[in-house]
Amino acid sequence: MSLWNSSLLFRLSAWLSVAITAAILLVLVTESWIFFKQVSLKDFLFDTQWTPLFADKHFGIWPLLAGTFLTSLIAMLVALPLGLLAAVYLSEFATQKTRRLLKPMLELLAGIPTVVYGYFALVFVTPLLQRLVPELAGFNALSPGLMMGIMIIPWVCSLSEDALYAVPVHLREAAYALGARKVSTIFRVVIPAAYSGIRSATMLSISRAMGETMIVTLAAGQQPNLTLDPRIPIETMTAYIVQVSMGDTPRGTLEYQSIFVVGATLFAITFVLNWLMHPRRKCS
Amino acid sequence: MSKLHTDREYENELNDLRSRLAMMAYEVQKMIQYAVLSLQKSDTKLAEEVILKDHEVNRHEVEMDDLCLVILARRQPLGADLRFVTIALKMVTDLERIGDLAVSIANRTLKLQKMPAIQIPGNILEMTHGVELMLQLAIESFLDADAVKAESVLEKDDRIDELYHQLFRTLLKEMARNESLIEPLVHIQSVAKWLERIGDHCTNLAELVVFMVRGENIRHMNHAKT
Amino acid sequence: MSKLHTDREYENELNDLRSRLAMMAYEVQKMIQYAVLSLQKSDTKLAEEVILKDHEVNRHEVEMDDLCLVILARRQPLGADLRFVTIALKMVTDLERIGDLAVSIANRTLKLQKMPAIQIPGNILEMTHGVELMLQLAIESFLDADAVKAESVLEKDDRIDELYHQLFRTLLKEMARNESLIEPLVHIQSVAKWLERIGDHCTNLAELVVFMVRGENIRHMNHAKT
Amino acid sequence: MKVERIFRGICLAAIILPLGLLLVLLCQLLFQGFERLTWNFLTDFPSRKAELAGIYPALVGSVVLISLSTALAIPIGIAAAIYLEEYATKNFFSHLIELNVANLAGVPSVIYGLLGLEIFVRIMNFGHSLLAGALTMALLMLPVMITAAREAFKTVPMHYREACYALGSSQFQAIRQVVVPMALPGILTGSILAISRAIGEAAPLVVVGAATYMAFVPDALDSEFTALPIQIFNWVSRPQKGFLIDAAAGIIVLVGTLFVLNLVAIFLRNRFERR
Amino acid sequence: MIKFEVKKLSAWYRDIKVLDGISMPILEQQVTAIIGPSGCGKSTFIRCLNRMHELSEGARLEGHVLLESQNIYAPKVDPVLLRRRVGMVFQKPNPFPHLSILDNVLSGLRLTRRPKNLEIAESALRKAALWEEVKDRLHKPGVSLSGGQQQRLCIARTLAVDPEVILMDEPCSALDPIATARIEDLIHELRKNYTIVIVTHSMQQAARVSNKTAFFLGGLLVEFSDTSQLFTSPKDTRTEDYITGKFG
Amino acid sequence: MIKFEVKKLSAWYRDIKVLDGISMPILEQQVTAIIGPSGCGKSTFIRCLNRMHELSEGARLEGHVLLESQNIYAPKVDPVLLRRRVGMVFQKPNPFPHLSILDNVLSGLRLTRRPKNLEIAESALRKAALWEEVKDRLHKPGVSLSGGQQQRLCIARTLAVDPEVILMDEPCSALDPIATARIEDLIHELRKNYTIVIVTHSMQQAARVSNKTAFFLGGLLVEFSDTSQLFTSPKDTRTEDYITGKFG
Ligand SMILES: Nc1ncnc2c1ncn2[C@@H]1O[C@H](COP(=O)(O)OP(=O)(O)OP(=O)(O)O)[C@@H](O)[C@H]1O
Ligand SMILES: Nc1ncnc2c1ncn2[C@@H]1O[C@H](COP(=O)(O)OP(=O)(O)OP(=O)(O)O)[C@@H](O)[C@H]1O
Ligand SMILES: [Mg+2]
Ligand SMILES: [Mg+2]
Ligand SMILES: O=P([O-])([O-])[O-]
Repeated sequence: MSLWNSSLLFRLSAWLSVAITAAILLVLVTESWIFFKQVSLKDFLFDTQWTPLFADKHFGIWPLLAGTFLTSLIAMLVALPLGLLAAVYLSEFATQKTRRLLKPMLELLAGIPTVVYGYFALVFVTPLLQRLVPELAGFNALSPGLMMGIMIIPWVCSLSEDALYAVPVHLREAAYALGARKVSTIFRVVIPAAYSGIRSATMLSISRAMGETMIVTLAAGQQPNLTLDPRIPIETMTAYIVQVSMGDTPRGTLEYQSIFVVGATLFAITFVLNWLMHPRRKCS
Repeated sequence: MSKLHTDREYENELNDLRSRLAMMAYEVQKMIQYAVLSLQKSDTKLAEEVILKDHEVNRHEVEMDDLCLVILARRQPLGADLRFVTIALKMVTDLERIGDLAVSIANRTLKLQKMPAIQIPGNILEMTHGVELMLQLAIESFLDADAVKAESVLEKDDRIDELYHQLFRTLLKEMARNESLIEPLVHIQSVAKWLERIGDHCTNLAELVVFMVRGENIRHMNHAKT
Repeated sequence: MSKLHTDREYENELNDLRSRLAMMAYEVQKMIQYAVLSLQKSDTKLAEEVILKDHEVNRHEVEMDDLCLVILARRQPLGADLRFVTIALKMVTDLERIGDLAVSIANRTLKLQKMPAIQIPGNILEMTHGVELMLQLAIESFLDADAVKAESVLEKDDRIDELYHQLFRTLLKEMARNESLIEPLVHIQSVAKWLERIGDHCTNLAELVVFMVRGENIRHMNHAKT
Repeated sequence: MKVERIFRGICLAAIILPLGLLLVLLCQLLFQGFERLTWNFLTDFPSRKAELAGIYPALVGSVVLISLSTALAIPIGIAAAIYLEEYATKNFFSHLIELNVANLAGVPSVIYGLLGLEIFVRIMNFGHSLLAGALTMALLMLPVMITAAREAFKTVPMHYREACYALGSSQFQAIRQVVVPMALPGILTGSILAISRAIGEAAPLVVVGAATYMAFVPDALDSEFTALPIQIFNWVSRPQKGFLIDAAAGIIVLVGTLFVLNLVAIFLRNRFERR
Repeated sequence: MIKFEVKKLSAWYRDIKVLDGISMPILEQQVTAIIGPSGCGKSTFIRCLNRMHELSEGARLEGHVLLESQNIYAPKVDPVLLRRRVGMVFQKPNPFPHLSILDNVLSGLRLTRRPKNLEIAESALRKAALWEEVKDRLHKPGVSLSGGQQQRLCIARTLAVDPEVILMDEPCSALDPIATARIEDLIHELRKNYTIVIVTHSMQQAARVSNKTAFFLGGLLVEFSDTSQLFTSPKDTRTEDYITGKFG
Repeated sequence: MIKFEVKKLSAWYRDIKVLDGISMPILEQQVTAIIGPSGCGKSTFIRCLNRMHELSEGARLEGHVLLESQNIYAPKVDPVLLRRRVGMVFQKPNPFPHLSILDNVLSGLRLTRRPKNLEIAESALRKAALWEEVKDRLHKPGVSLSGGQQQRLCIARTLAVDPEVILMDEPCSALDPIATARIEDLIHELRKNYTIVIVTHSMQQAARVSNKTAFFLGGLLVEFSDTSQLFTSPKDTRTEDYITGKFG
């Protein structure tokens, strides 16, 4: 009782999260340190090939970055517009009844594991796309990118809808009372008022797309190509980590260290995105 | 109007004001009665009693004014309540004046003591009864919020005026007949004048009651005073 | 008190009430002056003018009462404003009574017309000037919210009472001397009585002003009326 | 007026399109996997022959794994949320923790895998065990849990706490008897969502070293383990068509479980939603 | 001059009738106050005057509302254009949080894509008695003002679209006495150029600001008279009971 | 009888001084009203009386508050126990939404683990003039009541822990005139057994319910006198200006 009352346990629990971050940083930094003892930073940043599993080892990060970037870009091109428009529909046009029906459905979709989306991408979407895009390889960036987009729509939609719906009714009424039409009210009042929420939703989605693993592992190929062509196989950072982990590589090998370096790079990028997502609180 | 105020303290305050007004009216009525009786019976002790009583009525007036002011400040009355409180403010003035007039009459008793005794004319007594009744009716109409009763007071005032003018004539004649009686008769004339004024004040009261009940002002509609 | 009300319409309403009271007082003052002048000069036309003027004063009274009621209902005044409005309610009663008394005086002018001419005693004129001044001061003290000036009114009333009692004695003697003059002299006595009453009403006004300014009630403190 | 109708149409399309697409995909999946969905599929061990393979060890692994990590993450998550929302005074440190939790929630799950691999598998020497997997999952769930619980506490308006204090209760009594009960629906919903996310996660487990082929059921904390998403991943990765059908069937089981869980969460939220 | 003529107006939310056959005129350049207990339909009534009622779910209505002899519920009337003639101010001051003071004032023109300039803003702010207080910080956010200033900003915003009628739904109930007094004083000013309808919880406020007062009870119009009459000598005993505080 | 004796009380939020040397007594079994413009420190003042002030961040305070001659800020005083003697009712009715009417009334005892029973609840509800209205639905949720009833429920909840003093922070400002009248009537009843301190925006309300009124301005106590005196003849011109509506 007195232990609880002193709030010590509560405090320890909260500090645990800091410990986790510290641990992540520590692990990534120390393992990368070992890696960079053997591979120069120059090679890492300026080499254009990533072939740690071949005999001729190259450790240029760019192919993995490009792969990650490409799939995320495709995903965002799909998810952002559709997700936002869907959010606008739910919060501004749908009746209460429709809203109460559709919103949970979207949330159900958000709960589907990514392996499942990977399965869809590989088994259904790629064959379908191959009919439309003749030169599409069996493994490619387009199909997982699109699937990732579909996967992220519910996130974008749900988060932005929360933000839109949270805009108080009285602001909309104020606009109507000034003689505004519905569309201008949406674009000039509701969306601007929900702007910070929508921005957070966007950042979160990008960060999810970049960190997404299973879809790309299954459907994008695991071939690190430095390309922006969505038709040919590529490999993302996440997929590389999984690929190496699958083969039981012992600690100390360069392959083993390399996944931590890739992890560190990924962590750094998502960290920046997260930082952008949470604007300094003091302003508001 | 049978409904009570949701705020019972407010209800109590208004009732307090109402019953104090009734009490004041009752005291003033007694003052008139005793003042005239003292005159009739040359009873100086009774007259002095009336004069003392006036202090009480004066105190009442000040207290009631304060009470009305506090009610106005605290309750911000509206509608009938507002009319009631403002009317109360005005009624106490009239009642206090009636008290003063009774004192004036009682003072005449004391003055007449040192003069040749004269018969109090019947008209004085009739006027006294008349104004007592008017006061009674005015207060009753106030307590019952009865505009019809209040209007009956207005009619009665004409008779008082008539009695006064009759008496004035008679008194003038008597003065001419017996000049040693001039001073006491002038005093009697004053008493009559005051009774007539008491009648006027009762008329005022009644008019206020009509306003309170109906919300319409009937003052100066068809009465030209004095 | 130099600060204005944030709600300027309220400010205007209070100013309206204030200036109407001043106007009413001014009219009443003129009525007294003319009534005595008509008596002095046996000028029936002037007397009739006074009588007509009274309707205006009566209308004023009713209107002012309504205005006060509306201000009370709409503004729920507090503090000095509340005292001002309730005082206004009471002041109009006094002013209206003064008007009535002036009418009574004017009526005597008409009655005396048909009687043996008599000299208007100097005391009447002095009393008239006295009460006119008192009224003037009372209203000024009201407009300036000047309690000291108001208190100066209270002192003046004693002189009026004194003049009245002097006159009363004189008149009685004269009546005894010349019985054909009894009736006109009784009328003159009434006029004096009314002037004395006007003085009393002015005292009332002044007392009300003191209350308005200081928030303390001084009525019936050391004055026993009539 | 016309503009409004067109815009409304576009918005509606934006919601119908992805929903419809997924519906089609799910139907195809159901169609593909339905034939393998027998009782034996649930109780059999994996096999080299696609027609004989089952998901028993994966199912058991998932259940044990999730139970363990839930048991760790949820109390700690709620406790941390209570600290942040109720006890912490606004200063540099509490701000640091807040930012940190928010950032952790956005860290990709593979990174947790790397963390688990280094800390639990290597340094603590738990090996590729159930315990290492469960601990890793718990770490992954923790920020999600903290965020959800914090949101739930935030919905309890300040004035209820003040009401408690004014009635003479201590802070702990107020939290225990008013704040937590009022936030409970939110916490519950948040927990279920965190759990269902964990159920579907494959990447960190792969990195921590979950087995892709298990012929036995994990019987101790230090035994090897696998989980349903790993099993599915494994089957999908295989070239033989038959295993795709197994994967489809596995997905039906996984997604079915998640739907049920989510429906419960949605039901809970709708039931307690105040507005 | 009659501005609005309301005829047998009834209104429903789903199947609950909240206004029952209201008929009353609203005079031009006058302040008409609507008073009555909570839930008596005051807000619904004024929302029928600029067709905001129909924005609520399940809202329905019968009867006529004539604005300068033209039925605002006639099929050819565009509610959006109507609302530019009949502005509205709400209970809670609600300046747009993402806009500066200046942009808030001009927001009505922005929203309706009409030309806007600083003169319009200044004149609206002057009319709303706010110019002096904000002229040096027009580019600060609108929500940085105090509650009373925000409400005057909302009034300025309404004035900027140049309406003929201003509806106010309890515009002071979130404000303190000082801010309230300022708004009331402003209403007296505005009355000279606009027709104003104000809903208020406070009978005292209705008494202070309005020329005409309507007392609603359970969706019925119980009494509609001159304000000074209604508060000093109401005709209906239900009104009398309400204004004297006899709520049973 | 003096219940509270406040001596040179100053209060800060971080480095902003919001109360400046307040000294005043609060008499037993009387209603003391605190009035003043927004932000003058009214709420802060009463929150100092039951040590709720110190719960705010950056809150600090100097001076003494004696409750029956004992300094409530003495180190040995447990604020939790103090608050059982000095109850508080808030601006927005806030019954606990997860509890029934009955449990709401008893929530103070539940929270502090003290014995509770139906009699206590009934007596508290009776004192709060709510029993007749809720006795048939004690197990319905507290939030199913109307706003005014909810506020009386909150008062009942406070009464159930048997306090000596009840602090009320604008208890009627979220209520309509009818609900307000009921609460005010209740305050008159409660005055007989409790010491009440009420903060209110409405001078009229202060005038109606209180025996003593304190007028605050910018953290200073400008005037403290009998209510009827303060509202009919205040001593300080700042008070006069405030109550007559001269806000500059
Ligand atoms: N959007 C809505 N949907 C359903 N019913 C509603 C809605 N808005 C109001 N009502 C109901 O209609 C009735 C009248 O509401 P209205 O808001 O007009 O009352 P009001 O007089 O403005 O009350 P208040 O003083 O509380 O604002 C109430 O019983 C209310 O519960
Ligand atoms: N928690 C807080 N942190 C910082 N400043 C505060 C806090 N609470 C109040 N203040 C400031 O302290 C001053 C006094 O506040 P307080 O709430 O006591 O005023 P009030 O008189 O109750 O006003 P109102 O009538 O608006 O409730 C105000 O200037 C306010 O901005
Ligand atoms: Mg409303
Ligand atoms: Mg406050
Ligand atoms: O007070 P009066 O008798 O002169 O009306």
